[in-house]
Amino acid sequence: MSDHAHTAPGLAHHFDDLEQQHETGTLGMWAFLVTEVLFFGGMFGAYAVYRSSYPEAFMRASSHLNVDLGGINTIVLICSSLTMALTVYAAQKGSKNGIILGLLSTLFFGAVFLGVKVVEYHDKWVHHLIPGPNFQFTEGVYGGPEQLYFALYFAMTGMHAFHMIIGMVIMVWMIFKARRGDFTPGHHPLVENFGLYWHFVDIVWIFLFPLLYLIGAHEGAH
Amino acid sequence: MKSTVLTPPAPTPHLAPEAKERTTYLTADYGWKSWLFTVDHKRIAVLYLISIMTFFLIGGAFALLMRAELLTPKGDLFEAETYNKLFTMHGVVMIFFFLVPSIPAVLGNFLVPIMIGTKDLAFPKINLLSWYIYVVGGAATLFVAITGGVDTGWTFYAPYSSTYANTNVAGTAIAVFITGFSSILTGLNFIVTIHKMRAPGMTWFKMPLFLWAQYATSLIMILGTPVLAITVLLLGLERLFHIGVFDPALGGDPVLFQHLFWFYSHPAVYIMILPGMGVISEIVACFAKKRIFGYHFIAFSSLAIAIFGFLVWGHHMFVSGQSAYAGMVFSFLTMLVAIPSAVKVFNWIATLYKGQVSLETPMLYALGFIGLFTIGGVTGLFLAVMGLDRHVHDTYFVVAHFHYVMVGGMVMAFMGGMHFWWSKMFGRMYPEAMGQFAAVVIFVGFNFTFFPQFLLGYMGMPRRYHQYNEEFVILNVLSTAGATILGGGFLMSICYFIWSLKWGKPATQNPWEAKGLEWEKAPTPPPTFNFPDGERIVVTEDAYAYTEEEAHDHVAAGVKK
Amino acid sequence: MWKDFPLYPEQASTIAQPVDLLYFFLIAVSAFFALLISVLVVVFAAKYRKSRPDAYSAHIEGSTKLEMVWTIIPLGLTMVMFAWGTILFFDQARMPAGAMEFTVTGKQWMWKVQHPTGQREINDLHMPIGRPLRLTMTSEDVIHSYYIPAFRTKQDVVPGRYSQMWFEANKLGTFDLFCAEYCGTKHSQMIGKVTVMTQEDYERWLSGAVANETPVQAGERLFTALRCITCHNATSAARGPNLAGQFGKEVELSTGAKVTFDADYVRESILNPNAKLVAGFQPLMPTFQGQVKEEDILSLIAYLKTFGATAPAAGSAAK
Amino acid sequence: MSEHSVSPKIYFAIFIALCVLTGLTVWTAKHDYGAFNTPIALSIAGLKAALVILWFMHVKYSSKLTQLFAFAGFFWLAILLVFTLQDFETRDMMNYYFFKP
Repeated sequence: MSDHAHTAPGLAHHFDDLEQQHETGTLGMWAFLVTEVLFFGGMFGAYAVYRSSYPEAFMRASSHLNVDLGGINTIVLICSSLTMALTVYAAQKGSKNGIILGLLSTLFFGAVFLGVKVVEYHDKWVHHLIPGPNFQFTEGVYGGPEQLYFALYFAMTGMHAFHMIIGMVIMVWMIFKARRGDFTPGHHPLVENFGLYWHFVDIVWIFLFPLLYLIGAHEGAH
Repeated sequence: MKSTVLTPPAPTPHLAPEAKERTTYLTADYGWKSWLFTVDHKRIAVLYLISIMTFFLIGGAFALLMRAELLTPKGDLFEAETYNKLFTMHGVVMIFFFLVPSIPAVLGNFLVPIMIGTKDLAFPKINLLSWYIYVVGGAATLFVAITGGVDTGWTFYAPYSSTYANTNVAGTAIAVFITGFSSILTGLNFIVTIHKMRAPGMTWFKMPLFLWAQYATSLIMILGTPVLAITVLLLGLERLFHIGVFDPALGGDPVLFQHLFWFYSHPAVYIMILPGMGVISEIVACFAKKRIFGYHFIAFSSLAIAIFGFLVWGHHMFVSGQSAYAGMVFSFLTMLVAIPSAVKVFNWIATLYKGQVSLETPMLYALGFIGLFTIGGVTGLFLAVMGLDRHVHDTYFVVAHFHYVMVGGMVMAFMGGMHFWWSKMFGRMYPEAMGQFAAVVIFVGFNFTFFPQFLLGYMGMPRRYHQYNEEFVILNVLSTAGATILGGGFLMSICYFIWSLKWGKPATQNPWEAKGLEWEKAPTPPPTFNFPDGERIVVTEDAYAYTEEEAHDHVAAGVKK
Repeated sequence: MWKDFPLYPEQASTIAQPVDLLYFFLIAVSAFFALLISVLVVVFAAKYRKSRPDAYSAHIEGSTKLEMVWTIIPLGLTMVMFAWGTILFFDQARMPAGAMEFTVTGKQWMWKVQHPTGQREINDLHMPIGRPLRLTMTSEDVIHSYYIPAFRTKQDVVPGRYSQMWFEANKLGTFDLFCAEYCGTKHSQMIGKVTVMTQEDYERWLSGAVANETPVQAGERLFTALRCITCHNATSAARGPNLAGQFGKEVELSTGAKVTFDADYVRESILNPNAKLVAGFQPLMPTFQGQVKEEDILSLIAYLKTFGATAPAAGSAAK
Repeated sequence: MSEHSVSPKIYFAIFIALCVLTGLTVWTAKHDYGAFNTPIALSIAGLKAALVILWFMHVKYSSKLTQLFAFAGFFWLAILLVFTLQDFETRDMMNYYFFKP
């Protein structure tokens, strides 16, 4: 996707035409998303195995999570997905302000999401639920499998949050590029590919929310 | 900064006659900047070649030290700790830094764009990034090796690796994590390039089989490596922050680590062998001067191996506490995945039938590959049978099996490929007689080293033993003797390769009269954009059209050009 | 074969001979294919040697018939191998009734074996000929693997749970014992000897070896010492489920799921009591993590097998 | 993703659907359906993911190849889950078959 212009603006030297370059970029992004699916997939595999071995322990541990905060976060992330989609629409229509506005609102929702995560992590810190030496789980239970749950909880939501932070840094960079007018209706691969990345991060959370937060929500669990 | 990489000597310009005035990708630009910031897939291939051979020599040195230790039953050359670090580093360096990247990153990078008739890979900058990640990962691994090493084996089985080992496991985990991305980026680049950037007329079934093998390998790189990344990351987290994901004391299950690890690591052995098979298809067709037999079957068996390869990892865990039902399912599927490999071998042999066979060095390596890979593949069936695996698992039988497939298969194919395309890469011919001699030495040394290990394995000598019982000593001495011959063979070939850079006979465009765009259309060595300026590549011929004229001649009343 | 170049270790267990039979079948098939391919390569390379520089080879693109042949035949052969190997595995792995109950504890770089009558051994194993032995194994630290080449069997010993293995010797003598799963620095010294003796020699050896108490007696002592009886008794006011005669039966949990009352369940309930709560009981039991060693749990399990069991205790000692 | 652009109206419709489904999944989680808890939760999440993939990520309008890549990622994840769980779920059965306690 290098940018020194030949015939059409933004056509890299080794491509025949813009159409081929565009499809190549999209395919490359999707191949990268496949690796991300399997990267998170490893943790979902560990979750599935441990939950099938220790169902009660996972329910007990999950009941310590605040379902309302999780629900709000899910809605926040869906809003950020919406604004991201509108940003891509704006890029296709070539409205520079539309792009910048879209990116800023997506950034805003992302920040809100991470803020809520910080609150939740702090709450776990206060209740000694961070896995490791000082992990204490009350309710007269040995707490081994519960610590496994929180190990997976922090690994999955932590990796998800890390991916969001990377996304937000890229968004800030994209805002500067948008201001410089780098995105034309015919050539804005970065916006489209970043849109795919951001929607993927949202999909990961769509699966994390029910599997981590909601298994302890029904009365039987408390 | 890049301790392992030395800038190659730019060859003096007395190249092939017509290459003198033409600028090639080697002479297009000089200076270390032109190498370390290049986006030309050919230069990146040369950079990879240098770094890979460095790691091959390091890994080989570890192997020779191990074999020296095993000369005597008592562990008297090294401490047990040192020997354990040696076999771990031998495994890590050889697998992650030589076997996985070698053919895709060197021959693949150089040839994929030329073979499909385009100027460069889809993402040139990502290609360079892949090399930098490889070098950073390699430097990190060597740093770990120097500052204390790691002694968990290249498999890093928990709970030893996560809790009980007191060596630098976290450092190795991070180094392997980084290196995984180099493999992902190469795979991603090849998949997109082969899909989207083929020259007009180059349909999927006109592509050389080397590209089919690269495509299948890239699928595995994309689909398998991320799971290794997350497994190694969880292991690193468990070691650094004591959050027990695989800790049995908390109810965690070490067998889960094995599942996640082998989900990548078995397809990884197909990442290592498939490119080798691609090279063998090219060499056998060229040196038999005959169309490859059963093109479609070889192409689809590459894909079948790549896809089925993901369903069989449980055969590493028959006795590890995995349920016997799962073992049965994995054993059955492993039998199925063996069939495509067998089909390929039979097709190569059928290619020789009624051909015009000439036995230059690449062909010697190819025929050696066919023989040794067959033994390697068939002994794999021994291990896939549950009843027998209970006896031979974790013994030298397993060591012999995977060395037959990796060294007898992959390394022979890599050497064959290097001899075959060396002239195209550097414009120089390697010395033919020495090449053939080295090939025979390597073949003999290899069998001498690893065949005794089959017998050791069935006698019950376990793997990774620093000292062993008296009754195994004869076979171990044989194996060590073979190892020195094998090491000598490799050193000999590396020497004459480097020698040929400066004094080798200048090569013509098509020294082997081979088919394929890289021989017929691209000059030797090719310019930066692979084909003479302005030449639109349009493909009309089928792949391996060695006997096209003869077929037409029959039609056109048998007049031979 | 020459004495000093044996092709396979001694056949000292009931499954050694069938495994070797399968091994020779596989060698035969492999040798046939390897020879076939090597001979074909050499013959074709020689017969179709390049005659003239511009000679052309035959224009053959392939033949689906031939492809079918060399797909079906290998498939058939591999299915035979698969079937034979799996049957061998499942048949041999099923433990016959009345096996002697041995317990093995792997610890970084030694094997601790306990006989049914209580004798303990380090790294070595003395056993009678002709009687099936059942090993209930666990590890105190990392994964080990109890491997006896002469018996053609090994089983990984995974920490945190029990691995089971059984074999029956049919040849007298002393055989090697190895640890097959890499377990750290002295992995290669975690070896021992398995001595197969006649019944009388075994009993003479047993009486010679000091045996303070059988696992069942040790289990009983621990059952009272750790005051398990205060909750787990037959009275209606018992706060814990009555364990008499429960071993091997199905147990209904508070979540409605059913679990077999086996060694793993006992071990988990001792170390992590509320993981699988029996229906109708409160999570009152404290964890015994750190208070009981692996051998103690094994003894408690041995005791629970006989605790209130109507049938005579399975695997009674030699007497 | 050809130049075909999706109109914002569709985006808002999908957005509403996602919010409704989130509410639904929370609501169903409040009630205990015994063994069906997880399948219900996963199917709702799968539906939401499908909405995002098809419309927000334009896969509905993309080339067959892109659709294949999207499917392949989840299919391989399924392979990992199925074959790993197949071991853990049948362990007790196999242990009982071989070694009656």
